[in-house]
Amino acid sequence: MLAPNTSVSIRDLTLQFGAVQVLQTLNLDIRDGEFLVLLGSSGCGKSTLLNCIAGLLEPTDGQIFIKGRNVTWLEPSERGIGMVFQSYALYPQMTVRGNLSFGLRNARVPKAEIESRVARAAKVLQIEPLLDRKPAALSGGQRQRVAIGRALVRDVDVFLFDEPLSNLDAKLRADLRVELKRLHHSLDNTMIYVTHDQVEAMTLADRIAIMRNGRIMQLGTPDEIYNRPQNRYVADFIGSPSMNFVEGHLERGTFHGADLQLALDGYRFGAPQVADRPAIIGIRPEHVATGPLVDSAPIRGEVTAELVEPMGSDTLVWAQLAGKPFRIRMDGQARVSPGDRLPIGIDPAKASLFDAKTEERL
Amino acid sequence: MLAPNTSVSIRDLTLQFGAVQVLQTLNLDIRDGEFLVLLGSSGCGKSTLLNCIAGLLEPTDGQIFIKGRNVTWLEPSERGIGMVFQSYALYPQMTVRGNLSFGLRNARVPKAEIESRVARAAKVLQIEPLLDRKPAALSGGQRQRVAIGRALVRDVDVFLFDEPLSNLDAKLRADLRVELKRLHHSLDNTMIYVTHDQVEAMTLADRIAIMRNGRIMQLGTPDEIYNRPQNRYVADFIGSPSMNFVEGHLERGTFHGADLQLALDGYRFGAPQVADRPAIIGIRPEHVATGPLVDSAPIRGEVTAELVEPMGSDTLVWAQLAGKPFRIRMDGQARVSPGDRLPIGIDPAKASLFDAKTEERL
Amino acid sequence: VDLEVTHWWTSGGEANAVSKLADAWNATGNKWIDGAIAGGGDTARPIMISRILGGDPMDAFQFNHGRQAEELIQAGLLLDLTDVAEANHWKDIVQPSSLLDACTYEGKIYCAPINIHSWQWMWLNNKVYEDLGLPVPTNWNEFVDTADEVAAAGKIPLAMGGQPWQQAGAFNVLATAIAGQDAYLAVNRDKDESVAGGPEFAKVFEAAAQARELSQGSNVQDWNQATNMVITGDAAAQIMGDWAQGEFALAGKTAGTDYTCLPGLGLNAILDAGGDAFYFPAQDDPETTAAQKELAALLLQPETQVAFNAAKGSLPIRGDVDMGTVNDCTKKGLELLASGNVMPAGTTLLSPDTNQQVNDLLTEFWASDMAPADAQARYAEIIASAD
Amino acid sequence: MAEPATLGTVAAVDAIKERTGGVGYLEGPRGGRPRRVLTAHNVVLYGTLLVIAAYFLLPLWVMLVTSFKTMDEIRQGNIFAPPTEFTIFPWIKAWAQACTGINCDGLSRGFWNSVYILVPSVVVSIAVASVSGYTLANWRFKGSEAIFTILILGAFIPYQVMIYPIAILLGKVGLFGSLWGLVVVHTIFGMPLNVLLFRNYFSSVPEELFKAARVDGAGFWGIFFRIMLPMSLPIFVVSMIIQITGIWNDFLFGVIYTSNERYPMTVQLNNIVNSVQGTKEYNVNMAATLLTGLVPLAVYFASGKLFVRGIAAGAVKG
Amino acid sequence: MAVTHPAEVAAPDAARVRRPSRLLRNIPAKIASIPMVLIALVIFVGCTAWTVFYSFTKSGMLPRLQFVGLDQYDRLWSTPKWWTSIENLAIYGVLSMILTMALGFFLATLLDRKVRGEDVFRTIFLYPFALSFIVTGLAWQWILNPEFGIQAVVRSLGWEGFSFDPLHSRELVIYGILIAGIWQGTGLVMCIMLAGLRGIDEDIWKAARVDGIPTWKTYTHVVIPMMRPVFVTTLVLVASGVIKLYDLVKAQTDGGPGGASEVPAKYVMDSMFGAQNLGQGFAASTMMLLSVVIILIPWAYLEFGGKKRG
Ligand SMILES: Nc1ncnc2c1ncn2[C@@H]1O[C@H](COP(=O)(O)OP(=O)(O)OP(=O)(O)O)[C@@H](O)[C@H]1O
Ligand SMILES: Nc1ncnc2c1ncn2[C@@H]1O[C@H](COP(=O)(O)OP(=O)(O)OP(=O)(O)O)[C@@H](O)[C@H]1O
Ligand SMILES: [Mg+2]
Ligand SMILES: [Mg+2]
Repeated sequence: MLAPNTSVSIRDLTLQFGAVQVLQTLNLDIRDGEFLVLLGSSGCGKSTLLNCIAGLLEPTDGQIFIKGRNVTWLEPSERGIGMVFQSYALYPQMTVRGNLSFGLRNARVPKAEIESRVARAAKVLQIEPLLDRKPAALSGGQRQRVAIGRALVRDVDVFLFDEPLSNLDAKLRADLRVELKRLHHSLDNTMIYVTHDQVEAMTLADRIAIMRNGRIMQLGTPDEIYNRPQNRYVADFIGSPSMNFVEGHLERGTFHGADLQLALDGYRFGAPQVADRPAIIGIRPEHVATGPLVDSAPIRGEVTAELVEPMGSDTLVWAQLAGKPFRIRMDGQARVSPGDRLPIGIDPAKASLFDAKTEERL
Repeated sequence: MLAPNTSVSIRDLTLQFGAVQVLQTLNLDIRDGEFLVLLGSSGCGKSTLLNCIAGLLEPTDGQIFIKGRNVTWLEPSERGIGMVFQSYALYPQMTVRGNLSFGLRNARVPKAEIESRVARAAKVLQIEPLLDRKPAALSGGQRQRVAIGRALVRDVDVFLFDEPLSNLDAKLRADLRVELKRLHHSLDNTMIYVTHDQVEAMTLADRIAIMRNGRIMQLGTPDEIYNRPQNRYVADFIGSPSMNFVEGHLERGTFHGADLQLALDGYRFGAPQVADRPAIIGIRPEHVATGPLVDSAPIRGEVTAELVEPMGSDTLVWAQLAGKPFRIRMDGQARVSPGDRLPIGIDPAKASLFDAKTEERL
Repeated sequence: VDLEVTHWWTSGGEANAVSKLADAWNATGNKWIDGAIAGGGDTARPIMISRILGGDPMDAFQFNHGRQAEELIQAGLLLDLTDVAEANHWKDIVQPSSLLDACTYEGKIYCAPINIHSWQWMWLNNKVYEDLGLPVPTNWNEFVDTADEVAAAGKIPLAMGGQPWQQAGAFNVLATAIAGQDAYLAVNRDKDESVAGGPEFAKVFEAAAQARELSQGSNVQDWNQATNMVITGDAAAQIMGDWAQGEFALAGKTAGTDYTCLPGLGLNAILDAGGDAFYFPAQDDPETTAAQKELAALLLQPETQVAFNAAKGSLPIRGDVDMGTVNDCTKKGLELLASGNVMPAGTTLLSPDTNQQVNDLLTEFWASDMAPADAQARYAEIIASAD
Repeated sequence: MAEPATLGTVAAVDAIKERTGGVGYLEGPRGGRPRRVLTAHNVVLYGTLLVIAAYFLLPLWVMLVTSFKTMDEIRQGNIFAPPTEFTIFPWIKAWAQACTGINCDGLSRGFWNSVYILVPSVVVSIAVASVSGYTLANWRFKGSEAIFTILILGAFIPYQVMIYPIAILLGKVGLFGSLWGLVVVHTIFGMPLNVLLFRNYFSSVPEELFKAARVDGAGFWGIFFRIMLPMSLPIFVVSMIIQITGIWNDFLFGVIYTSNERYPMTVQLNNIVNSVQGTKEYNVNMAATLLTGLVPLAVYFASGKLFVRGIAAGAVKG
Repeated sequence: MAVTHPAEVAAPDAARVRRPSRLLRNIPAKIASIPMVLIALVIFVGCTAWTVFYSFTKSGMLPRLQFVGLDQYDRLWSTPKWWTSIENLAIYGVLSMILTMALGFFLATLLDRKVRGEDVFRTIFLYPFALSFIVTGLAWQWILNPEFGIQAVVRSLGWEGFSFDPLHSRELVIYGILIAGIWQGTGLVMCIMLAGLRGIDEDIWKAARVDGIPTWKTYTHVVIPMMRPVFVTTLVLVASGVIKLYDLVKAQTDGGPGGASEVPAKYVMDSMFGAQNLGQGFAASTMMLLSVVIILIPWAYLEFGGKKRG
């Protein structure tokens, strides 16, 4: 039995290419109407998983359910999914209208119905004036919209996106991201979205699944992923610049390590009791308090700025703590020069603590 | 006569491809040891300019000086420049060592000298263990390091970079960015760096030249560019999410427009006297005060949140002001839901004012 | 001295004959470098001409007797053999003299005739007729009358190769035999299109149409394959020049007993004296030039003539040699030659261009069901425009 | 690491696992679709391939079996049947005894002539074509596109048209009849296709590589030899295959632009096949044909894979 | 919009250097292209011009400057053999282009379906390309020979009435040549097509599958239109071979039976070397060239002239 509100369920999915195990008994349930982002570094198996869901790859083992139907052996077109590719994969010699309607014509949907669906999709995506152009005459963003439209007209339950925006430039990417989000709000379809861009993942997702080597490392809302990473990998992977890690050990609720003593009073442990052990504490650059806020931080210290990166809205300061780089993110107006001594403050409530061996969150 | 401390000077550079004017009587002086970033959207002529400096393209008109020498018609290898390309452009059939030494061998540098230079460059770039591998056996980041090394061994006056990091993934890009900055500090060479990534530009540059249609729109430090954009194009181009613009008109030192009345007391005018005229005011999303800070802002108002994008370290709120989208950047911990009414505050000292017609800064 | 000689004599009998020439030349202490090109004149000619034009000519080459070399002579590319001819009294010994005329251009002699070939022969396999209990036909008409019985026995009455020159040749033989020498010359020498379109030639075309019928089923290309059909008894007869005799000889057949030959198809016994000649491209090296002249002289020596012509089945170009133990057919030929029943060959009368057109027409006629009258009309047109 | 994969699953799965005794599967298909070897699809696919392969192999088969038959067997027999009396005499005859005119040494003489012609012709024609392609791709000059267009149009000119003028030209520069004259001719007629291949290939080499080499101070030849050449094995293989087969199979130029003692193997083949002495000796002809085709066939069989790769790199883009 | 200048922009009189002569730049490149330029201009253009020029003369065995205007062309177009030749070329050309392309593409798609033994099949389809037309012609002449070949074999199997003798039928002979031509040329076409198919973005296939397009329809509606450049390349390749068709005919039928399989290139050869009428041969080759140029120039312009980098 599947939970009633799941849209896509994946059970023990395994996939091997020859000797390479690309997906490893993977389980995942995606709720109806959810926007799920698969995030992970290159080669971790995101596209492979998406292709399995779409039916474009046959799994070695395991089952896939969409809307409660077992679709493991069904053809892609029978699964009620639509897919959008990184390279757009538009049919180059057909007009936009042709691209949108090709699948419908093939399914012998009546003419009038096709037209109304195309018109609706074109309206939603604001590509009405482009309907009679060929893809070659479109910009990247327009092409991607058409590719989305192709899934849209088919009235599918689940949208699958494989890095749909990564061929676009930064500005366009930001715009389309917002549009995608709007689209999701208005359509209420389930969307599964593959990316390796954190910003996309954080802004778009209802939940994010972080993948690594064909496994899911953490599944949770962006907030959970960002603020309560389940393990060191996720903590390190998410956030740019990435989290600062300080190695040390736990001793009766206090973390000792590299010039730093942190009483973990404010820290919410994942597990109820934590024995003394080697541990790693992680603190995000933007959670390091500087300037006037240092005074109100529970823990205080001082570091020397080594390199300053002004980024407009923020300033990134590279410092050193116990010989390891330590990053601090400050306000864009902050004026720091290399060599300056900086007082800093840390709030254990905003820090993460990991077991040094298993690298799991404590 | 050239100013004594200029490294590269460009005089009235013009370049046409057939009927297309790609560079338009462009002038630019780059100081010795400066890190200059050429920033602009795709197709604005950045690579073309860089190729002209390198001698890989012949200008239609104009002159180029490097270290006071007129190099306009010299071969690339005679200009004392080194160049690093987006696609790395490593010679695939040579080992890393071969790649590094190719230029030196061409210049018939003695064997011993070649070896010592290669060793030094490899050390600086930490690619010593890779020297005997072929490029195919390197990761993207390693390849790019080798590509930089190729310029390094040749002991050139000026480094030219054409989007060297844009083929790398976000994490690696951030790391290499920092390394590049360190390299610049330690070498003190002039570097000219093409990118269309703002973050790279802001973090790396001593000065940024913003290009558009073969012209330079503004040349200045990152701070100047970010905080005192010379025209609306630059203001819009820099910053992500981009600046909010409100149209209206100036009347005796007060800006009237769309629900907003802004006495410009705190605003530093570019020109001493500004006549009444149609104008546009621009305000960056992160300069919109929210929460407790609203009270201390000179101007206050209220908007309704439409869409909320949590981005981990910040939260982006899309609202509307006078029917136009209005973006506000808030703290990552901020909890806002679509539909919420948000009190906002604006400080004219952080705003930019543009003439509505010329779009130049006032 | 090494001399490179290019020719297209590559069938069994021909190659045998060439080796006689080579032996004779090698016996003089020189060396014969054989440059045979198979595939006939059309393959060999471009090679010869372009090599001469390119300035790297062979030392001697075989051409059909006739107007083919005229332009090379005009361009001064060929060696003047007049002195050799005079020294060896060619004028007196070459018979018929028309052969030497064909080598003569503006009073100078440019080629050495080597043999006389005549097209005017029909070859019949005696055994085929004996098996059917029929007498061997003595002329074309008898042959046609008995053809049905031959065909009924599953044999092809008339063997015919698929190449245009064979079909055109057979036609010309029919023309001389049926329309007579005068009409033939009127057409070929005087280019009289009224004769070509006239009633005599209408009969020729009728006969050709008959021959076409009788040759149905012979799917061979080369002339000697067709000859071989007669030799093996698959076919009863073939109209082919005297070079066919070389194949019979090589197969060990005896004239008179195994096969019968009918000059002029038994109707109008006459020979057309065409033949082959050797030309010598002009060379810079005086030593080579001397050797070329030596070879030219050698070709007309009686011993060479006998050895060569016996092997090739052709007739010698001088009347004063004794062919010795010649067979029945050669004897018939020699007699005709001696009695002056000789006429010039078509190739010496018509330009290659016209020959090609005639060949094209006749091969089409032969392979299609073109009506004789249509063919004749086109034939007359070609003759009218001949130069 | 504690089973991270279960982190995301809904409680329902755990419930199922409990109920089914630890196995989390629901009813219905699972894993990959079962595969059968003998599907209708496969039968049609392989059937078609085999039938077409038969059409392509038929001539080779006929030539092979015929070349091992005696003439008697050929006369009575079925050309497709394998030989009943296996004989290699036709091969011996074709190689060493068949006559052309008065020379009876078969193909053997022509073989070495062909090799002697082949090597310089292939080397020179590819050298010229590759440098030309490289120039057209990377060092454009005014009018280079026009030159290229002319070369491509040149591919359509029937050879016959040029035999005379080239003969005259070669005669004028004194190359006619020499090996080098023939090399020049092969270079000329190999140009269009090979230049097209090389140009397309070099154009697909990233331009940045070329720029990097220029910045590194490499000149025209430096870039060609040290950067481009080492990268262009696939296209060289294609070009070599095309040139080797073309030049080896050439008859017309070999016979026209050389003289007797250098006639290539194809001339000998033509002579053997076209000199009918008595009956056509089909077995010898077939053996001779196969012997002549051996070199290009071997080249193809040996490097077919590289050929396809090279074609992909050089021919596909317009 | 004012371009911002830094304060220290130097005086414009800073030593200007004039553009050096264009001729002197890239000398090695210019030297290296000499052979190509010579071949293009002297051989391809020069020789063609020479040929066209002499087609207006009455040249016989040797080129001769005796002008006869358009006589050679008049004669050409009133010669039945020439008409047969172009008719044959048209039939052969159109059919062989269609069939080699269709069969080549078909084979490529079969091989593209991830078949086992792809290498073996590919080699089988490609090997005829290694053989010369002479060999091809002889082999097929032998196979199509009614006395030994297919006809005889089928008859000996019991179908007495079976008749398949294209080489001795005036109507069918060109198709007999076509069989051999296709046999020889399809392999290369297949190779190019296969390369083209492999070059198509995987995602297009995936998109079509998601859209529920059947495989055959994906080929006809999506893949084939996408392969336009590949088709053009092969078409040019096949067409250039068709125009030059000579050796095959020469070896297989020598124009027979009765001139029914004549082709223009053979007409040229026969005129020049058989009839020793160069003028006529030149006129015929000029006509061949003219037709090629008319078809090709617009295409070459579109493919190569228009865009900058291949
Ligand atoms: N056809 C295949 N054969 C063998 N290995 C494959 C195949 N396709 C993918 N892989 C391997 O499977 C792994 C996962 O590939 P996949 O494309 O799913 O990665 P991804 O997460 O989408 O990466 P990216 O972000 O680069 O797209 C990779 O290591 C890849 O090398
Ligand atoms: N060889 C060429 N012929 C014609 N136009 C060209 C050529 N190269 C570049 N251009 C045009 O010149 C303009 C500037 O190109 P350039 O490559 O310098 O842009 P860019 O700023 O580097 O862009 P990107 O960020 O995409 O690299 C573009 O509009 C381009 O179309
Ligand atoms: Mg992927
Ligand atoms: Mg660029």
